[in-house]
Amino acid sequence: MTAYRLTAGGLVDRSRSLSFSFDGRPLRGFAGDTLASALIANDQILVGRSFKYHRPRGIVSAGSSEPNALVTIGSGARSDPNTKATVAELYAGLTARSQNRWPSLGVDIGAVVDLFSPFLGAGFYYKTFMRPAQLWERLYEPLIRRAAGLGRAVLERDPESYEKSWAHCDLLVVGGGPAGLMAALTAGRAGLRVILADEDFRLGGSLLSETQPIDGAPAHVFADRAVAELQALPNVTLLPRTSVFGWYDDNVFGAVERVQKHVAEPSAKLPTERVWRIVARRALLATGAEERPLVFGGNDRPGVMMAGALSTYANRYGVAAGRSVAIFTNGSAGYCTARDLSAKGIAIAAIVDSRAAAADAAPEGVRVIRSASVVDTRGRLRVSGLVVERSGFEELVACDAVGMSGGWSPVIHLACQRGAKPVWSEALSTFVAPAVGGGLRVAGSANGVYTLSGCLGDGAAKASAIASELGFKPVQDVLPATGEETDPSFTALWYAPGAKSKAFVDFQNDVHAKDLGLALREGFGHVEHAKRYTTSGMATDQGKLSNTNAVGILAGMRGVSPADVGTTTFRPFYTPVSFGALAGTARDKHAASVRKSPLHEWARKNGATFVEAGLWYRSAWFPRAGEKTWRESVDREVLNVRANVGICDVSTLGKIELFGPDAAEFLNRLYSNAMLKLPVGKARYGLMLREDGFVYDDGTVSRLAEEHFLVTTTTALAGGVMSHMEYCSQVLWPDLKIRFCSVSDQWAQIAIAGPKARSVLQQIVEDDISNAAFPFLAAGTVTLKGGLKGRLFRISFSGELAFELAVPAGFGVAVADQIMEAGHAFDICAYGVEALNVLRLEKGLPTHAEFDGRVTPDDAGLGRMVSAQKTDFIGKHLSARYGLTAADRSQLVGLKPVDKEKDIRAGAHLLREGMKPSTLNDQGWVSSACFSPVLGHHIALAFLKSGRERYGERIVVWDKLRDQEVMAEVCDPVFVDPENARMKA
Amino acid sequence: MIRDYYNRHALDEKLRGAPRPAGVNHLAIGHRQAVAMVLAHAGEEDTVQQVLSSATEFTVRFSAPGEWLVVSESDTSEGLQRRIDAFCAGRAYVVDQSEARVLFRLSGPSTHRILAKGVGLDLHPAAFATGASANALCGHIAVNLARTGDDTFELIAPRSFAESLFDDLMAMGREYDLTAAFAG
Amino acid sequence: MASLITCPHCGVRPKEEFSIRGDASLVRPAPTASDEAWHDYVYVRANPRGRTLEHWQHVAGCRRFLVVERDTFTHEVHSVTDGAVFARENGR
Amino acid sequence: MRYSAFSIVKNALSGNLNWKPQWRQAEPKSHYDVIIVGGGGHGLATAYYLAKEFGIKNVAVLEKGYLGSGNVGRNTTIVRSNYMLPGNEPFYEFSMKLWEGLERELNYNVMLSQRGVIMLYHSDGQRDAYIRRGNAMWMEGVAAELIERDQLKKMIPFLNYDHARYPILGGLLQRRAGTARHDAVAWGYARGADRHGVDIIEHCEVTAIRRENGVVTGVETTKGFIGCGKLALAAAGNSSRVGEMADLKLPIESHVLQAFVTEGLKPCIDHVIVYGGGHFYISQSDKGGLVFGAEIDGYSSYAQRGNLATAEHVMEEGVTMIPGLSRVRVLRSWAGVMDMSMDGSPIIDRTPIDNLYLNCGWCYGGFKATPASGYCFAHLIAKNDTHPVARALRLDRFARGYAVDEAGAGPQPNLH
Repeated sequence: MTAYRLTAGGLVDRSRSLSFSFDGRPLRGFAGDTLASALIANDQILVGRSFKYHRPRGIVSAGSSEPNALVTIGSGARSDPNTKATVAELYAGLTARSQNRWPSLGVDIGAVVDLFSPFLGAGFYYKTFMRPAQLWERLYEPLIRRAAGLGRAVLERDPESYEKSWAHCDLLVVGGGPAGLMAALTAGRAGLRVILADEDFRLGGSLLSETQPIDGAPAHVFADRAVAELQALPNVTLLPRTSVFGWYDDNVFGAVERVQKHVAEPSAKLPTERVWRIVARRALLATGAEERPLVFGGNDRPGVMMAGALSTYANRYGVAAGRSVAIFTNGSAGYCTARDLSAKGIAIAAIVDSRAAAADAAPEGVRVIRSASVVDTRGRLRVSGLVVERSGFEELVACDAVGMSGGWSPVIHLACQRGAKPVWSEALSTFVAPAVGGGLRVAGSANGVYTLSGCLGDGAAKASAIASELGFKPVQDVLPATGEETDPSFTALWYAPGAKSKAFVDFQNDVHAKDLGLALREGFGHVEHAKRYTTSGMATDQGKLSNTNAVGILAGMRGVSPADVGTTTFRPFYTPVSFGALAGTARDKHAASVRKSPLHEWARKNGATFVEAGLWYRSAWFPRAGEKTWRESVDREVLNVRANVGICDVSTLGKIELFGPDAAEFLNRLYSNAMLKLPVGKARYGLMLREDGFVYDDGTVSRLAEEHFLVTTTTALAGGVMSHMEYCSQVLWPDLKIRFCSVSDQWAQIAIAGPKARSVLQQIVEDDISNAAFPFLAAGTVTLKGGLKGRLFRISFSGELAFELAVPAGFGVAVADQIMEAGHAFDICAYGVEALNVLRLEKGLPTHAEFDGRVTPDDAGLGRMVSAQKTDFIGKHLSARYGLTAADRSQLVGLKPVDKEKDIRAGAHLLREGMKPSTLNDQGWVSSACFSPVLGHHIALAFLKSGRERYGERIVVWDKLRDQEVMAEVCDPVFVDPENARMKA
Repeated sequence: MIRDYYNRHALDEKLRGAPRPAGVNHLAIGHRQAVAMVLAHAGEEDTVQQVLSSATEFTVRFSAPGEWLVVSESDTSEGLQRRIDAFCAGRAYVVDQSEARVLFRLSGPSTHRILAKGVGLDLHPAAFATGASANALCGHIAVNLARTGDDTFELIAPRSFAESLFDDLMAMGREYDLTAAFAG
Repeated sequence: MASLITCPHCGVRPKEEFSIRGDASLVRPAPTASDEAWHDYVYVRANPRGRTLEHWQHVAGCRRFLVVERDTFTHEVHSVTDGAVFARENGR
Repeated sequence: MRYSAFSIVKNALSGNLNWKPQWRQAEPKSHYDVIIVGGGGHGLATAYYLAKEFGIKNVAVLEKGYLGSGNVGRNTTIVRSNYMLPGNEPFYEFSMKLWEGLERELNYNVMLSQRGVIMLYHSDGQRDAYIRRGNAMWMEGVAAELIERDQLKKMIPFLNYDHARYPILGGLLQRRAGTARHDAVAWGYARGADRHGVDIIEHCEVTAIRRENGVVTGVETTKGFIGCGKLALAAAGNSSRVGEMADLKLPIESHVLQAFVTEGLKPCIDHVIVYGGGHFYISQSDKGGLVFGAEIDGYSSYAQRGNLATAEHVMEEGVTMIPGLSRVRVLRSWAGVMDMSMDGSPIIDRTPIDNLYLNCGWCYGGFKATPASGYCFAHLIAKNDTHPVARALRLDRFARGYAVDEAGAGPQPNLH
């Protein structure tokens, strides 16, 4: 038995002792403990150091509002910094370390900062560290950064997995305390699809530390029975260890389930955490209420805790936080704790009550000091006494723990996450949830109902009303019987008068009452300004304990009601959620889906190196034995295509089939060039503009029959063009009689290019594909030897005699193999997108590197593709604007290095010879560049101001980023076969 | 003569090796089925829907207004196309998608929970009953989803995404020991 | 909305199934319309704080462009109509 | 009161009771030479420079909420001048230079931290585009560095070099870029403007713009009518609504952009890192929280809150770029309303209405632009002449065909 464990009682399993460690010290606790309860049992109330002043801090609460007890759990890549000990479930082998201290928790050098605290008030850093300027970044800022922060993130790869799941329900109940359990029971019995989520590992909420019986049995027994009944209902899903962190539009909730955070050896089959997206027709917040700390001098001394937490530790965990406990209260809750502890045999040193009179009963023999204030505390690493002031007299009350109770704040965060502000209730002396419409209701203590019977009844009533609303028939049931209760009350006390030392409002961020005074003095009295200036409420607990007190103190100082001060904005996340959980499985290689071409295996077999292209992996080049660099492979592939023949996988291009009597008219409006009279059996290069007149995409249009077309898009814009066409057909021209669908996945498409392309292809195609029978830009169906039907297009992206053969996807590999075999005698090679890029560059054909969204057809030398005859097409009208037609626009040109040994690289800018670099003197930029194996030197495409007038001019290719300047000659962008003789051969 | 060419399945690589016995929760991959997209002519949407839904030779999956995916496990793609043509009699365009789509059949008591990890639709039988079908997102991939029984669903996905979807489904099913094989 | 859209063809669907194109109240001018009309169509937006019409495409579903009538401040959805139906009803 | 280490010590010794408000709570006068609508970073900076640089001191800043309640207090604090287009780069570099002197200029430590902004590239095409951008920066005299993969690994070892879906090949680094403490920028300019006599009037919402004979003469507000010689709008997020009061329709849509902060951590990320495989950006605040964000939510919105799907996507990108973030917990998300313009670039210009001046369309880029925006807007208002670095940012650029489209995405605001 550990020092502070009570000999009996509590809901921990005393038969299961668990070993764990804290700062290397081996300790033991029980199954059912939190790390915090186990630490307290081991006399380890001191758990951390504060953020700014490095003051020693102890466990304050027994739940997710904990500001101080942040520890790092686990080690190496499995470290979880900033974990609240108060919610961390104890497991065998858990290792925890304290944070923000050096060299140790007991002796922290950083605490020297506390001595200078008069100089370090709110916002001090805005007023200094300005001189000398260079010292800010070299000295001051690193010092501030190092002193601040809490736990250490290791930034190593996380070995565990995460996932997400959707859930749909009629009613989501948030919180499994008395109101939540009753609501879930009521709704579950009525047949609603219910989800009950609670952040605790055990459902029951306050029932687990409640001493009052229900239906004659201990409250936790009632909770267990309720849970058992709910578990048996097929329409109810229970989600313990699940924090609902956000309320989003349309009554969608985000929740995170800690599936395996409490397990010593996690299963590989399960995620460590799972994010639920819960679509709820109705939701009920039964999130309880948070006890407020009191703001008094020295209130941050370890051992000073929430009174309710003391009760919870004693009743639920069988742990005494101290041997002699003093209570400082402004209401009946403090007395309740005194009775709880007293019943467990824990001595009560005194009850200090800020009120003059109260009907609350103190345990027998306990001294009550009324109309009193605590002005300071004694002790260093643990409280040893309270300095109590009453009527001008001070006395020291010796104790080793303090329970403070400052009243109650309903937990209404979720209800306020969508813009509605909390409403001040004078009667309850707190902010309550705003009315937010039918989707979300509030029940129990979260609704300001503080008695046990009230919570049970409110939960049942709210669920019953929701059931009726949704058309279910609620089962009328007698409410469980509770004992006699008095309504708990308190008298707001925002700031205990007479503080002799710092009275903290926000423990973690070290904001004390004087900081708020300073903020107000400097004009930061608005609640948002005060928060931002002092950082109150901005710590990892988001001010769960501190915010209401801060508002009350500001109100007091400003002489207004807390209603006039208002609150800061409640935002997700209610409690912090890991990146991992929110990212789920979409990480690393799974960050985006993968698309694979039907020819992927063919390319792999042929040794392809793959490159990411959007979602696709495309074959980039096909290295052969002896080739040491990618350039060697690419040069070989290019030369072979120009000399012999090559084949390339072009399946990733978007392919869309269109049908209908208006298909031609539709395409005519879609493309800038004319499409209406495209003959059947012919393909045409097409250019698509955006409505603002700039180039959107290019591709081919083939007319397969009078009312049947096939268009291709670039790989990158396959999805975009499809959407664009859908927009045009559905929204702009809904009366055109057309239908279309993507056939991108249906076809494997193979380009066969090179002077020997026809010879190779003719070996496998039944049909006559001679130049006469199948001329340049022919398109049609062919039959392969073997009977397979395919589509053949005589189009070229390389400038060579070329075909594109499409076959049903599953046959792609077989056909590609067949072509390779047939081409063997003709020295065929496979080529990838790198060679494709060189081939098109040598032909001066623009691609995405050129079409960057700011280029007009004329800029790219494609002015002839903008029809002057057509009355309308997308982009026509705005193409005519001055800025798009101005003579000084940058135009596509070719560049050749004057010194043929020099290389030109994409991204370089252009300068006139002898001109100084400046934005004004900038003449353009290089969009694409490569080594041309045919020409034996580098070539480039560039956009140059009035470029087409400047062929022959020498220009500086300026690449300051890589410290390179090359002299180049401006030339026509077509470097190879400008007459297109090869393509049409 | 087409038999001279090997028709490669998009998941050949993934499912290579000896088939393992199917578990309680199982993912069967359709090996050969004919799929066609049927696009009704303007104004003929209702008629086409009626004739398609009266057919028993194939199953019809809703894709979009006036657009359906038609699936047959017995027909060849040409056969299916002829059959639909016969039904629709010039009221619809039929586009062969047999090579463009991969069919995933998920069965077992945990299918609902497995799918909920990727699909935002409410899969409760009251909301998505047997026989219902729709295009939807599964993880990051758009699929056609159909409920074919209390505990069986079919997903039809674009061929190029098949490996990715397969990986996703297997990860979603890991908790429930999901097994996978080509359909028998 | 920002979480769910009720597609008239596919039912209630999460936001990520949609891609948002923008203002649906704009009408594409006639080819012969003035420069100003074209400028306004392509570049100018009413951008109300309150009810607005917006094109959402159900890309992962039926691929229809939907006209979503929505409040830009409360995110409440008032109606969802098929884009072609909307266009025809509004005489486009 | 001048701020210094000395002033801190002196005040501490007197119990910190003698500090004065950093700006006065002014009540509106009946008439000002210039009224600025919007008490955010841009409006306050405009007021400051009008008073300090251009000698116009009879100025009021009207703010409908609390000072700095708009985007200056809800961004990811990044400051940089790494733009590509000649219409943008000189402007943002002008801003960068003002940032570099801002602490002394304002006697207020806005905690400018020039820790370097690095934008990662993941493909050859993206590298080439960044090289183009880097060289465009150099053209303007702005230092940029191309960091290749090996060097990057040494510099930022925790990036996902081995398992990223889109391989991390390198990055474009601007060392002078970094972060600044956002709220302090608003407060510093407010204090500076106040010291030069500007009236800052909070909780004063403009409800109408009064015009006489087509000329703006003042504004109706929740605190009554206030007359003015010139009216300057700096209400990004709500530009369309304010513009509508003068029958101006703008090339703008309001969109919501989310940002996030994690729990406080000991220093671990020393740069601002931008993921090129998506649009994720992250840095660590001096308090230790990792501050990050990504794309806008996509629909037009005036609600300062975001949706979960986008938030999840942001996390996916984050973990993909830095796998070690997986166990770091995200503390809070918030959202700002962006003026998304039709080309992704801002507008600083006169309007067709006499005496009405416009500053809007800041998209994602407003915070870094704060000093230059204020300076150039003040220049325009004072001299009726566009500042040279803001010449490309005119309102009529769309009609003339001179969009400044850094992303090349065309006139669809949610794509910029």
